[in-house]
Amino acid sequence: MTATPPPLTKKDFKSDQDVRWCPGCGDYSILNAVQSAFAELQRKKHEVAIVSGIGCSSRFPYYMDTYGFHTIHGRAPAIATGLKVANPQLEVWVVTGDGDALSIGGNHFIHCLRRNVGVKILLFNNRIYGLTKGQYSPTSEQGKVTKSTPLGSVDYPFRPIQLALGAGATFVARSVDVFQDHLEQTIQRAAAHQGTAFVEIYQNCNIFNDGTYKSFTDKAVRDDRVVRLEHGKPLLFGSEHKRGLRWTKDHKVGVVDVGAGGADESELIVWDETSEDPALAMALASLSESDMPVPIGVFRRQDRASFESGVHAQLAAAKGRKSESLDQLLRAGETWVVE
Amino acid sequence: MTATPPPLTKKDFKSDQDVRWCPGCGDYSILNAVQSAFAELQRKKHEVAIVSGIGCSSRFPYYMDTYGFHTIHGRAPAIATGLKVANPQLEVWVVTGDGDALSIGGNHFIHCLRRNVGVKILLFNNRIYGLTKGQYSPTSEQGKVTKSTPLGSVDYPFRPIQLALGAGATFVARSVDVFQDHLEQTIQRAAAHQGTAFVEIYQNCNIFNDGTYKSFTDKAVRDDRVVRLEHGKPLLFGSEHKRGLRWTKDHKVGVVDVGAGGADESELIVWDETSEDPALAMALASLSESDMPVPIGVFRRQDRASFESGVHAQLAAAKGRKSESLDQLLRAGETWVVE
Amino acid sequence: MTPESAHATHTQQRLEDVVIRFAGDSGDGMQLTGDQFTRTTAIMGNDIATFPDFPAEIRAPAGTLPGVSAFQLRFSSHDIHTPGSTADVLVAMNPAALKVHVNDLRPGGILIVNPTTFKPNDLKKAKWAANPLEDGSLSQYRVVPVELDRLTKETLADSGLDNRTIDRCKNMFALGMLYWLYHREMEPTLRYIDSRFGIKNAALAEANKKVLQAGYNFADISGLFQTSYEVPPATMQPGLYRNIMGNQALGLGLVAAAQRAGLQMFVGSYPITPASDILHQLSGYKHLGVVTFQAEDEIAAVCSAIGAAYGGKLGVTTTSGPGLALKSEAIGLAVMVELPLVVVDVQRAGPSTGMPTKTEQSDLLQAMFGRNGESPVAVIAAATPADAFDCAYEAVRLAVKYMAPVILLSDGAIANGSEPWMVPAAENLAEIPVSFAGQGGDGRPFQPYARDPKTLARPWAVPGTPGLGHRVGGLEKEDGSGNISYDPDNHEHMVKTRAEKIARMADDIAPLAVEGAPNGDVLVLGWGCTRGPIVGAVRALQQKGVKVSFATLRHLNPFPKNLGDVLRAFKHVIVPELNLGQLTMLLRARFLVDVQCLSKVQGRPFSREEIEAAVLAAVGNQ
Amino acid sequence: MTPESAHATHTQQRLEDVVIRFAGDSGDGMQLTGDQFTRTTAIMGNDIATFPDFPAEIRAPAGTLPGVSAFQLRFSSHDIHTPGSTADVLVAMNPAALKVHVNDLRPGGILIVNPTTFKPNDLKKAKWAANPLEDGSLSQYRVVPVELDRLTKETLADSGLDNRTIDRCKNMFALGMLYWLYHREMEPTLRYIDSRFGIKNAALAEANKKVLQAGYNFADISGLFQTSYEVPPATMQPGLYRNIMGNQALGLGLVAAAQRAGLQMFVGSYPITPASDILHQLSGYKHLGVVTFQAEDEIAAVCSAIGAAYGGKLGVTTTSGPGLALKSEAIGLAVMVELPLVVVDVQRAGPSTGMPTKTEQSDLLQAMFGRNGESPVAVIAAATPADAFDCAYEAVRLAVKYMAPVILLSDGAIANGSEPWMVPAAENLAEIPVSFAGQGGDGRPFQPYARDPKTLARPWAVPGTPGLGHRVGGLEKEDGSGNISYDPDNHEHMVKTRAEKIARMADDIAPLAVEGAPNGDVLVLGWGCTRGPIVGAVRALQQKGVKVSFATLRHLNPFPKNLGDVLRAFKHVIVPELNLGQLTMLLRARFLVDVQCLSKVQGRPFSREEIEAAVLAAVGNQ
Ligand SMILES: Cc1ncc(C[n+]2csc(CCOP(=O)(O)OP(=O)(O)O)c2C)c(N)n1
Ligand SMILES: Cc1ncc(C[n+]2csc(CCOP(=O)(O)OP(=O)(O)O)c2C)c(N)n1
Ligand code: SF4
Ligand code: SF4
Ligand SMILES: [Mg+2]
Ligand SMILES: [Mg+2]
Repeated sequence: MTATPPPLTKKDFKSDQDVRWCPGCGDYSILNAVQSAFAELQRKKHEVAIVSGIGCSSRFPYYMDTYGFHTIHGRAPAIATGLKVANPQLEVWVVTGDGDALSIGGNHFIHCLRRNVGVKILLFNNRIYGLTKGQYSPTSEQGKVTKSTPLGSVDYPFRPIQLALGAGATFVARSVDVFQDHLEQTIQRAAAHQGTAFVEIYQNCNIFNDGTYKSFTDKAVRDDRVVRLEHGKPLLFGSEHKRGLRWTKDHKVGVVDVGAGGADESELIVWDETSEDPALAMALASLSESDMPVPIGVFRRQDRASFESGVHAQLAAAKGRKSESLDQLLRAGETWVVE
Repeated sequence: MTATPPPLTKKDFKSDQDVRWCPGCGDYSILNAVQSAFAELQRKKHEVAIVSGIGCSSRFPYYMDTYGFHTIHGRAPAIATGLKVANPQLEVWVVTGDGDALSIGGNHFIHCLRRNVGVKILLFNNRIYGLTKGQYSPTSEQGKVTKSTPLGSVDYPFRPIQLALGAGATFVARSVDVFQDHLEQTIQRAAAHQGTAFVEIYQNCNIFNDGTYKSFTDKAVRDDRVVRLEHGKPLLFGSEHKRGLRWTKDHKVGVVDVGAGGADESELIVWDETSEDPALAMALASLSESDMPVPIGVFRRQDRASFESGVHAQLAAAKGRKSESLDQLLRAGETWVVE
Repeated sequence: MTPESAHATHTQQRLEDVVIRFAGDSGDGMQLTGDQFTRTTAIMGNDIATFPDFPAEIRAPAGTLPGVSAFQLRFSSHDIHTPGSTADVLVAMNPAALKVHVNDLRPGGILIVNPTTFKPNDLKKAKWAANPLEDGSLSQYRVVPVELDRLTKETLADSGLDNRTIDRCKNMFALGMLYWLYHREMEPTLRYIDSRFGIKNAALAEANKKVLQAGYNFADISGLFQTSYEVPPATMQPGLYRNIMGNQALGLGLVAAAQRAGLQMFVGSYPITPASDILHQLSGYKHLGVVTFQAEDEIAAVCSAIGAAYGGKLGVTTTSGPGLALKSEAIGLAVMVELPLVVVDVQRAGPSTGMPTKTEQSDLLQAMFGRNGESPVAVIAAATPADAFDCAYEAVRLAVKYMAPVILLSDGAIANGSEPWMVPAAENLAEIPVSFAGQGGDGRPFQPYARDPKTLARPWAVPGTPGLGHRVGGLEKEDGSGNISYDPDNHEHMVKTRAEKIARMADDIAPLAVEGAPNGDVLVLGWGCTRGPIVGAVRALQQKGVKVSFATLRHLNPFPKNLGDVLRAFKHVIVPELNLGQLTMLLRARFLVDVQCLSKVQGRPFSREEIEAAVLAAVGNQ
Repeated sequence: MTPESAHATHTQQRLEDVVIRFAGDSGDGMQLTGDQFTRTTAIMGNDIATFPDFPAEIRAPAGTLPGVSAFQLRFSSHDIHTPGSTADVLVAMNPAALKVHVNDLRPGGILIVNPTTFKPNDLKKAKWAANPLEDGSLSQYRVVPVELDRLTKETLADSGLDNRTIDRCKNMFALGMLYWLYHREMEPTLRYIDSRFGIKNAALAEANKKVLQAGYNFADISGLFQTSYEVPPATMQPGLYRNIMGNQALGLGLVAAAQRAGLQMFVGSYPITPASDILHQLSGYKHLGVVTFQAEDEIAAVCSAIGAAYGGKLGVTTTSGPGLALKSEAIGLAVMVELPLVVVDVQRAGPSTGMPTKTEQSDLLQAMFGRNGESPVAVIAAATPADAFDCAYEAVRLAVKYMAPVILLSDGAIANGSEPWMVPAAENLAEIPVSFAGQGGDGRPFQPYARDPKTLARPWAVPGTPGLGHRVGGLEKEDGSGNISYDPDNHEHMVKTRAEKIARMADDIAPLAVEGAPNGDVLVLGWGCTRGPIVGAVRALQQKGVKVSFATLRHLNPFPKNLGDVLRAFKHVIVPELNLGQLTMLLRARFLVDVQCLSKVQGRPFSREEIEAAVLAAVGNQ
């Protein structure tokens, strides 16, 4: 008789490697949240593989006591796709950065989302190239002064949520390194999704892009500046839930005061993360970061068969229809015998 | 005294090379529309460069009597970016296919759109790999049986307009090979745009994917199945303009009968291609192709400084601020003299 | 129906060896025609070699030179090794086909042309200044004008088919004529027609069969040919045979190896000429558990295969030269993480896009060195269509045994060429033992870079196995533990270990076999598709008493252990290559032997004659 | 303030040659400290060579071994060529720095340590089993314990600065001590401090200056050193000098060449260690018209440069090994369309991600062969930091003159190393004539592949020019017209023409110069960063009477014309390489000379001693 093993704790997911991020880096909080979420979910360590590209963020697998593959720059989604299709029962996570996923790895990223491969992608968006010591990234705001843009960047940035929606992603969410509980929950939600689950995580790089999210994540302003998307609930925010999002007359998303003197809660948009039409999610992903509340939570969730399930269903069906030995295969077609 | 040269005609844009597409290929109509549009616009031949990747569609530059660069698979937007930034006064067009732009070239495509480089991208979308003789492409519908998917493809397709919107494109349009006038006009509209102009062109490959758009482009059904997006006009369609698109109660796009017994024209959505919020364009790009009318025309247009204009403005400003001879440059910093 | 004719007023002649070329418009069905002749002839027991010559990828307008498609086949009563260089018979369906191919018809050869296609406009499209049927320029050939279109139309006058369909049957008329001319059996093609059109379109099947028969009869009755020819079967090793193309054999070799290794196969690929057909073929093996993944690009293709290999599957990726270039960086990752990976490169004429439908052997050095850092991989080259089976099998064997990437080189000529293949019995195929690392659990951390002392292979530890959790990656790692290491000595040790692992395969491969005397004046050392013409040339010269031998290198990295000794045993070593001397360079550098390259870079294989000439020049005997 | 001391109770000694190494935590400012010593010393007229040794890219936790950052510099009264292998002085800011670097301190060398950092926890982090200051394990060195943190704190007690800021000034204390020890002038560093912090943070500037001075005084007064050293200036060629790093020199060389060619420069690049700094530097030259484009990846980077080259600009792309792998396919396109392109590869230790901050020379074969098809490019390698200027200039000259891609190899050691550079006057730089094709208009179609009979270059016809409309691309093309061609003979002609074009550059480059006798027992042939240690080793051996000469290959493809003769004039040829023998292979294959590789693959340069040993072994004299 074997005793049931004791439940796993967060600590069980820590590897024996020294964590080597700069002190104060947001990556620590994310690591912590992932370890907590995995413990909460009681994931078996050997059933998890974490695949990353290259970047500070991509060092992540070394610190998890699971299977890990620290691959090459930008290619984690492609490698993870092969791994997941090969082993559908394995839980495959991708950890990547804004440069890794959206600059060099943009193509694999959008194709992974399009195919709905059952991997979970955590994008640590610090709006900078950390590992190569501070060049601007495709998510850096226009005008950013960095080592490679001494007069400011000219590029317009991507908004990762927009791009994911445009690629047809079935699970799109956002959280923030310093919102530990929200982050942990969002990771759990991602874990529960069948197809590709994409989570953008706003992450502070205190060395090369310190405080980039401060204007809405600071404790003092957070409540007023962040709106949480919660399925089935009205889009309320503000310190005392005194503000909300409502449709304007010309069918855009607008902010209103709620309660005495303002709108009634019933007038607010009730969040539906399962809407097939991605338009509202797109509208929320497009809100101005400086003038409007910043949405976090699940922007979109669609139940759709994962890529690997489709692949394996075809194999199973084909096997059901036809069986052929190796000899039969080799001798197929027109043959003749020389005696 | 030199006489003004006679105006250019369509024929002037034809090169001396034999056109080598299959008889009946939709690419012929597109070539024709581009040549007409260039004649209409009186483009100077030497001021136009056409850059393509690899594919049937990408043979396009050979047939135009302009500058042409038939590059490598998927890289046309990247090469065109270098060319346009190097020579902002040159008119740079990119011709590409659904495989070229969206499969191997997906990353350069989305980054070109993001940066808003002043090139015009014509994507010949035949939902198939033509040149390599018929494999499915990232725009092929799920379940497509092709050489590489004998039991049907498992992938969900991209919708190029969605992807372009997600990448932050400033000009997004769609036309159809067999709608010659509309196509020619759309090309002219693209030519007039400052930043990246993206035109998806539905193109029939009569060899490997014949009739893929028939269900809504056939003369008999066209009027009922296609809705034209015209700036400032209500979204009417149908043979006698008897149907239209209207906001539903839950803020989605719905079809209504218009006129006697139906809705009034004034209730319809009035098309605004300049809306900053991409949500409605996204909604239209997401309509079911089988149940809803298929939108063509300009989905989105934003006036925003092009990438190359930003780059050259920085150069000009820097030159204004500092002038340095080569000798000064070489001797910069701490120097000493050995005698 | 037998090939015997009721109206036999002609003479019959026995031949040993015949080369036929069908040439026509892309739409004329020349590949199918050639294929049918090939299958029939294979079944009749001749040895065969074929060489299809497609037009460039884009369809050219009908009747133009770039639109010409051709299929050459050679069949014989003895062992043959090349599809031949000059043809005995040329079927030219139009003036363009004639223009492109007539120079390859031997003087006195039979030239079947359709005179109704020689209208002024047709001639212009084919860039003939004057009508060659009229200006005497074909006088050195036996011109046989046959109005294929008219005759086909008459045959099908009552068929009720439309004109276009009727016209597309005319290739069957030509095929029927050749069947008569070379005493071929009709059954295999009749069967094929039935199986292809029979059920779906009985009328079409009937029409094709009728036209085939009509062609046969016409050749018999018309009296256009004074002689018909018999080519008796070759004496081949006893066994079960099928005719096979190189791409097909390669695909089968991979499947066979995967099955014998007990591994599921995962193929990550992106279509590219001339490799696409391997993907197509393998995508039809779902019932055998083969997963094919058409990736978004070559990088994703190889990366997905690496991911699958990490997951314990047989990771395979197939491509051509430009695709291999794109895979460079990721192959380096596979080298570093020491996972098995089979990379197939079906070479085509380069550089850059080059001439996609033409063949070349110019990716060898890319395969060897096209990665950053010291990044050794094994390299194997298939020499003939059937050999691609064995080479694919060998590639898998080495990859899984040594936990290393193997690049398998084929080329356009092998890929689309065909030859009879003696089908092996599955049980006779070499075993490919694979053992995954067992469950951990002794409490000690798993050592992902602990090595097999003989092969230096590291354990294959599949995610999902309890207790084996570990991390791999592209950074240099400490031997044994696999932890990241910047230690200078460890790095040097690892660089040398990765090189040594590949080098040790030399103990595990057959020594190079020399055909002919083990020493002498000249060794012709071939690799890849040069084998065929070398065999022909060397055997012919040997019969003339020239002291020449030949050998074919299958393993290009590592080399067989005896290679240096073999080279040094000859006064001259000639290496024919469809490049500027890539293997030659490797040999010279390694052995300091004055190996000479016979270079040809024209997008097509060597002819036997070119090799003979080079050997004779070397022995000063030209 | 002069380096003379008022309290001089110590003795003074003259030295010819000193090696100092600063080592500490990433946060300890060792690079800045080393840099200041370097600048001061350069200005004082010594010859210098430096070697910074960064930690791996990720910041390690403070006090751990992977977090150690070091800077070595050697300065001398004579011509020197390497930063030296063993140090005369080691400043180790903490136990981890000591652990990593102490073995490189020569016996009897001065070891400055901060004893307050040797607490049990510090020792544990640095993996010291026992306190080395106490267990006698440092007895072979002259250990000088200095409580840097306490002394710095005392110096700044009244500064009002916070503790963290104060602590970060302690490197200045160490620097001040070394300035006293080696009679360095303080002014340059004082000036630097003012210019760096002066305006923004006067308090900080004051603090740094004060601590520097305090360190100087402490060394003087404390009596810890019995002797101070004078290292008189070297006699260098007269001229204007600056100290320059390899990356910097390379960037300047590109700019200078672009200006002299009258071309605007377009740099398409994607950041990667150790090449990123070139992009950073060039992005600061907007006032000079330099366009820098940070692309989405390496493929886009090279493609954008090709697009710019097509548009008549100087297209440049900069990267390291993994990036070069990704650029392979596109470089092949540049070969095919025959456009000028400069590809810079600052090599690092591979394969795959390898050891990004460590140096290696293992991309040579990738540069030569890492493309599909026969795809020749010119390859040039910089040998020292200052030489990178000349090589970059040369790369541009060849690219535009021959309309061809040129790959310029540097490496991590050159990139971040520095040396005094005699600044050339712009007017003395070689002319780089560029002529674009003139307007068309004679009615005849423009011939984009008409060639210059001497260089075989095709015309550079810039879009926007009336009458020159033409199409180029990656498919094989007819010489002259540039139309697509599948003609076999044309293909062979073009393959050979592209090769010949590169080969002809050999007529245009300097013959290889041998330093020492033109024949003898041993030639040490270097390339890239092996030059420095070779010069030192060979000169030393020559003085001892060994018949050894050396030469440095700048042009790796094509080789200088006299190379074969040079090699054959020596009994032994040794090629030291930081790889497994890449140049060696090329030389053996080309010249059939038994060239031997002295291989080292440890992520760091050769020492002079290693080369000396190899030469002595070769002459049987070890
Ligand atoms: C092929 C290749 N190109 C470039 C690099 C250099 N590189 C490593 S990480 C990185 C960007 C990292 O940025 P991001 O993905 O945002 O990760 P972060 O460090 O910010 O977490 C770059 C450019 C590389 N390792 N490989
Ligand atoms: C690097 C590389 N990979 C693959 C190919 C083969 N290839 C050429 S075109 C093409 C796809 C063409 O599809 P699309 O872009 O849709 O163009 P179409 O032919 O349909 O117009 C492929 C896979 C190639 N030429 N180069
Ligand atoms: S550089 Fe930035 S992102 Fe990287 S570890 Fe340091 S703080 Fe984190
Ligand atoms: S294959 Fe299709 S896309 Fe290509 S030329 Fe033919 S019809 Fe057009
Ligand atoms: Mg980042
Ligand atoms: Mg297509």
